[in-house]
Amino acid sequence: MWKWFHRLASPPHLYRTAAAFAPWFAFAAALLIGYGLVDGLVFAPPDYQQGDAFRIIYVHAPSAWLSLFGYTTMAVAGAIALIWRIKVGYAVAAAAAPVGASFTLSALVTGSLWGRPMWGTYWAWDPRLTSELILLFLYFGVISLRKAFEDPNRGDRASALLGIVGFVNVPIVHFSVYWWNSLHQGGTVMRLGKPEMPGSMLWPLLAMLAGFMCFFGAVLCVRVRGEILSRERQSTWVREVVSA
Amino acid sequence: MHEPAVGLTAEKIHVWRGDRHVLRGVSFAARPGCLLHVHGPNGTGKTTLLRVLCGLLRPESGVVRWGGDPIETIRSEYQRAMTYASHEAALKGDLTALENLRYAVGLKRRVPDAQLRTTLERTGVGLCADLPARVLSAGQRRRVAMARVLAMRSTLWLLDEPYTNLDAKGGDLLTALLDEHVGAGGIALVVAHHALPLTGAVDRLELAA
Amino acid sequence: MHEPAVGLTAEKIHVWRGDRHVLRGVSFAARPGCLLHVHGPNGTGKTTLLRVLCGLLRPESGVVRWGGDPIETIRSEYQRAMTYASHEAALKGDLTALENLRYAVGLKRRVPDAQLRTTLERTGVGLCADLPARVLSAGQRRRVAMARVLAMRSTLWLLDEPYTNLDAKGGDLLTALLDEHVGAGGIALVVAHHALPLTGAVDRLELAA
Amino acid sequence: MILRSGFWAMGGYARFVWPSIGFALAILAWNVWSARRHHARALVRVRRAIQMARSEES
Amino acid sequence: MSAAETDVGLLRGIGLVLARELRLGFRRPDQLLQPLVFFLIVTTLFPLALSPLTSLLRAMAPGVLWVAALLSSLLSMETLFKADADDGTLEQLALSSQPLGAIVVAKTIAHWLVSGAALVAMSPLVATALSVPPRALPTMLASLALGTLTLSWLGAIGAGLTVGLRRGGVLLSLIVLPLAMPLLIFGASATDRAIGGENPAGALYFLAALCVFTTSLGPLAASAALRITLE
Amino acid sequence: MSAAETDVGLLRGIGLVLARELRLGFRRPDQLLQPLVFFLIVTTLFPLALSPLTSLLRAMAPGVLWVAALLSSLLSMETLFKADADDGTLEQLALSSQPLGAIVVAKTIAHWLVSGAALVAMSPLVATALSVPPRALPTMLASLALGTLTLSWLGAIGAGLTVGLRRGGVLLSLIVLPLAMPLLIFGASATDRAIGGENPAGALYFLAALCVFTTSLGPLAASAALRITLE
Ligand code: HEM
Ligand SMILES: Nc1ncnc2c1ncn2[C@@H]1O[C@H](COP(=O)(O)OP(=O)(O)OP(=O)(O)O)[C@@H](O)[C@H]1O
Ligand SMILES: Nc1ncnc2c1ncn2[C@@H]1O[C@H](COP(=O)(O)OP(=O)(O)OP(=O)(O)O)[C@@H](O)[C@H]1O
Ligand SMILES: [Mg+2]
Ligand SMILES: [Mg+2]
Repeated sequence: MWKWFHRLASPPHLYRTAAAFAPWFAFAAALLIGYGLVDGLVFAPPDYQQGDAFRIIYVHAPSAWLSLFGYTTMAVAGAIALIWRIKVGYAVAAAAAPVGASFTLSALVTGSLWGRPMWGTYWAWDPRLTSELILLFLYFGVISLRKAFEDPNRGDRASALLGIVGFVNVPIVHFSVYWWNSLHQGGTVMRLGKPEMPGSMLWPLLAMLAGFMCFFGAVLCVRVRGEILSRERQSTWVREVVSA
Repeated sequence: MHEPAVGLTAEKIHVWRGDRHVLRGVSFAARPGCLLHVHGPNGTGKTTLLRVLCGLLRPESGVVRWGGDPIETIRSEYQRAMTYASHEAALKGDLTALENLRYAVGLKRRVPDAQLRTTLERTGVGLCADLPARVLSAGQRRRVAMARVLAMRSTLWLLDEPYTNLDAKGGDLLTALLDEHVGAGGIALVVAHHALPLTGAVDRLELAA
Repeated sequence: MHEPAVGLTAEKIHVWRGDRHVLRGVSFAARPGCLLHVHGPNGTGKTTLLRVLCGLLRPESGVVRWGGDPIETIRSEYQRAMTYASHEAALKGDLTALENLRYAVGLKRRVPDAQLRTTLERTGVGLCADLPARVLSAGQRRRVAMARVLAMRSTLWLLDEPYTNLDAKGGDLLTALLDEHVGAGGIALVVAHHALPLTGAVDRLELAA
Repeated sequence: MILRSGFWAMGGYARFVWPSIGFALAILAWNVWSARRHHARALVRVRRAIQMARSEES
Repeated sequence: MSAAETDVGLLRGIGLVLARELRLGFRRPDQLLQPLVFFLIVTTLFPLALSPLTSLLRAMAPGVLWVAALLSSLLSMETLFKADADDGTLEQLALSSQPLGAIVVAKTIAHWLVSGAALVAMSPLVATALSVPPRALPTMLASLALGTLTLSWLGAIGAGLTVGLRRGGVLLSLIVLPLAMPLLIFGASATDRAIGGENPAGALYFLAALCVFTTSLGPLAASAALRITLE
Repeated sequence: MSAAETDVGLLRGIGLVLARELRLGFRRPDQLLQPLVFFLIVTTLFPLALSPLTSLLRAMAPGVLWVAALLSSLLSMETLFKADADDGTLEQLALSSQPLGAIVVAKTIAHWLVSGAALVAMSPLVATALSVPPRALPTMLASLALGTLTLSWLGAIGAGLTVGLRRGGVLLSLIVLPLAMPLLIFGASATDRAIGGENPAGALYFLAALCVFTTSLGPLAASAALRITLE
């Protein structure tokens, strides 16, 4: 296990692994998202309370999920890199940040569009909503801190540290609906035991969740490859790979 | 004065800093083709004198004249004719060496980038032209500052310890440039702690403690 | 290595800055009583090397050892034994020269103000002891920095162009101090562009372009 | 079935449903585009570095 | 070469300094966005700190918007001359043959372009989040545009006076904020009246007058201030 | 001399750095007052920008107080390491034989003493001007005291991360403000509840917990940040 971990941590190996995985992720993502969209938008019955507006869930929940998953990926990769001095960790963290930020934006926008018919307003200063907005700011902070350094090594380490410090916000986003009485509804899918949703609504949602995760994986693979290339541009293996 | 009023003259410059009477009636005349080597122990007012001469500091008493006129009265003409290089290299860290030159020299005369590149090559930092000044080494920054002085094509150079941080080759280059400038009828005031190995004549102005 | 592990050694230090491979496998050993004169043209990595040696910069590869141990592993011990003087004088403008010394040296060893004043007098800036560092001249700032190095009483001195801005007397003083330090079994690494006129033996480390 | 007008109307919520689907898909598309551009730029940087190294050698 | 051939005119000088400032700004695009982000963050802080009742929000919105604009403009103002003073390039600019006033004008305009103008462009979004009704947006935009330009000039004077002082930033706010008070009062009241459906023309005219006044005297005052502190 | 005789212990080291910071602060007493004056100005700007109805003012007061405290603390935070980094003394401090954490602790405490503590002491005056009833003052004082200390630690982390960057100040706020938002929410709500006569204990406990948390982890994180940026 430890050996495998170390092998993966070598840049050329991760570079090749990412290349091998990317098309599979992309393929799975296309299938799952395609199925989820069609089944969710066309075949699933309208919600008895929300009518057809509930269909926004098929993009909102996966986006919101990825916003948290992306941040977690970034923080964990950064922590691994900082603690064990594993350089590819920084590459993964740098690759995850913009992707996660984009899904945070997507969660905010789709959520607001959903909020208007449900709560009568696009925006409210509700704990879940606010903490999600803070998450976006944190992403921005991490990204611009990395860019603010001339020396990429220092930028990597500084933004990894900030990512770790900012991680406190992730549980806040997730649990805010339980800790405070919130406009936003609590977990429906991830509840242990029986989900309260009928299968006809649930299956496309699960497909979308899985599809978005695969999509994240595919994009991350491509970005990690790019990060590794430009970080290792002085090394001989990159030169061989590129000039070949 | 019965001599023709050309070049830079200073008459009885007095400057106090805090409670110290730093410059106590400094006078000199520097005519075209003259290099004035300003020297003296640390803290005797060489930098202070140069700042007075370039008009950044107003002396308590005394006049600085350029071509016979007090410099305050002909400020823009004087500033066109003069270039000052201070203790620090005065470069913008976020701009490249070339851009630094472009925006500094460009305010004095129109100059194409190609010419600035040539000047940078001449002072030995042609390869650093497109690096941000922030990452340059101390000596490279000095060389860029030297290129700026050159590119200004001013008559009067006021240089505060220009040999600082330069390697042996850089020092020789600077000496050659000073020789050339003075030989072509320019005026240079140079602060330095060691003797200047110029081929031409060197006047010396000693500031005593 | 079969020799006893004392002093400062560097093994195959590699450093990249931007796209430049600045230090390409620098190695040396400096034993007690040794002065290492680091020289080479501008921009060849002398300052970079000194920052690696004092632990402010992590090299891409290579180790710096103090008494045989890598310096990261014995950081606080190493920092107690070492003093670094950078290109700039590193003084707080709002504090007086004496206060600057007090707060810098005081973190390494307990030292009464009277002793610091004596050190300042020794480096020729006793009269500036109570002036804020902001108003000091370039050479006076250097001399205060020199006093700081002296007052630290460290075994290892890392000095980056310490002769900068010093007048002739100041240069001689510095040479004498270096001689004394090395003579008493200290180690000094000195970056300078000219030959060092020391009486003792001087090792040379040349960084090539 | 898709062609029935009720589908596009989304039960009166078309104004909210379609923009959010559209925005989410746009984010997906942006991610694909920017990841590919990121990779292409990295390649350019590597090529430039190789060139610089060659010119330094010669 | 003849003097005429190579002489640099006033306009060309201003253009050159403007180009320099913009290039410095765009060299770090993320930093260009920072006054904006600051503006956004400060405006989100308020609803957070208050119980977010829409009616209360709407009543506060003009105040919040204007105070945020003021602070954000002020923060970025601090670096107007300070960065140049620290690295010695300000001295070089002052010794160039261009008049100091021209340099001040160029730097201030560049500052407004990269901070004030961007802020104005962003403000409708923020205003909507603070539940300002759409009909008040044109007035708010006009008042903010005039106000931020005036602020840039005031800030230039303050920055000129405080450059070279340690912690000049906070001192700068002490100097500029009192000067900016009338601006704030009239700007907020114009927006407020527009929200309430009243006629905001009076306040807008006053803002315009202030803007013209500072634009004409600002360069003079700022370059005088700079000359004093440079010495 | 023997090592024992001259060695400098941890506490003595912290004390020395603390003395240095305070001396630097008091060398310019006018600048010492600046965060305070900034706090005063921001809190007076609001009533100016709004129609000063007492009821509205009272509803806004906790928010205004807290936002002003946050911004004022943040602004002065910027210079925490920057001034030392610019003149090279931070490097010297880092190379002294004291652990970097100790130096960070000393600097942060000094910062809190000259900005946070002074601000807390001043707040009753401002609160009264914003027509906060006297019965809410103890809660407000307690919450501000806890809050400003927490802020100082958060600020130290942010300042450590951004030291040496151009325009680090705005980046600093981008980093610190999101982290400070929970603080703001709970601080304002504690004050708000106290004004409304409700029990603020819950929010105060939360603030106290945050304060303990940041005080214990802050030095670590801030010195790690500093070590990264110093390189
Ligand atoms: C701007 C507004 C909104 C934001 C920022 C937002 C944010 C989020 C976030 C961050 C999550 C993921 C939570 C987690 O995984 O722990 C989430 C999930 C969810 N949101 Fe929203 N939301 C918004 C509006 C809405 C609205 C209006 C609705 C419906 C009335 C809604 C329904 C849901 C549902 C059903 C989930 C999935 C819950 C689960 O099973 O975990 N959201 N939202
Ligand atoms: N406010 C003040 N109070 C007392 N003395 C001051 C004050 N300001 C400046 N000085 C003194 O004035 C002198 C300024 O000298 P200046 O910088 O011109 O010296 P210099 O000849 O350039 O020295 P160097 O060779 O070291 O560069 C210094 O001796 C300094 O100590
Ligand atoms: N980001 C970067 N990109 C390219 N080159 C860089 C970068 N950062 C530093 N350099 C180069 O690295 C070298 C740093 O050298 P250093 O400052 O150690 O030189 P030095 O030997 O001390 O020179 P000097 O005698 O001038 O003080 C310089 O040549 C500089 O141009
Ligand atoms: Mg001098
Ligand atoms: Mg050097």
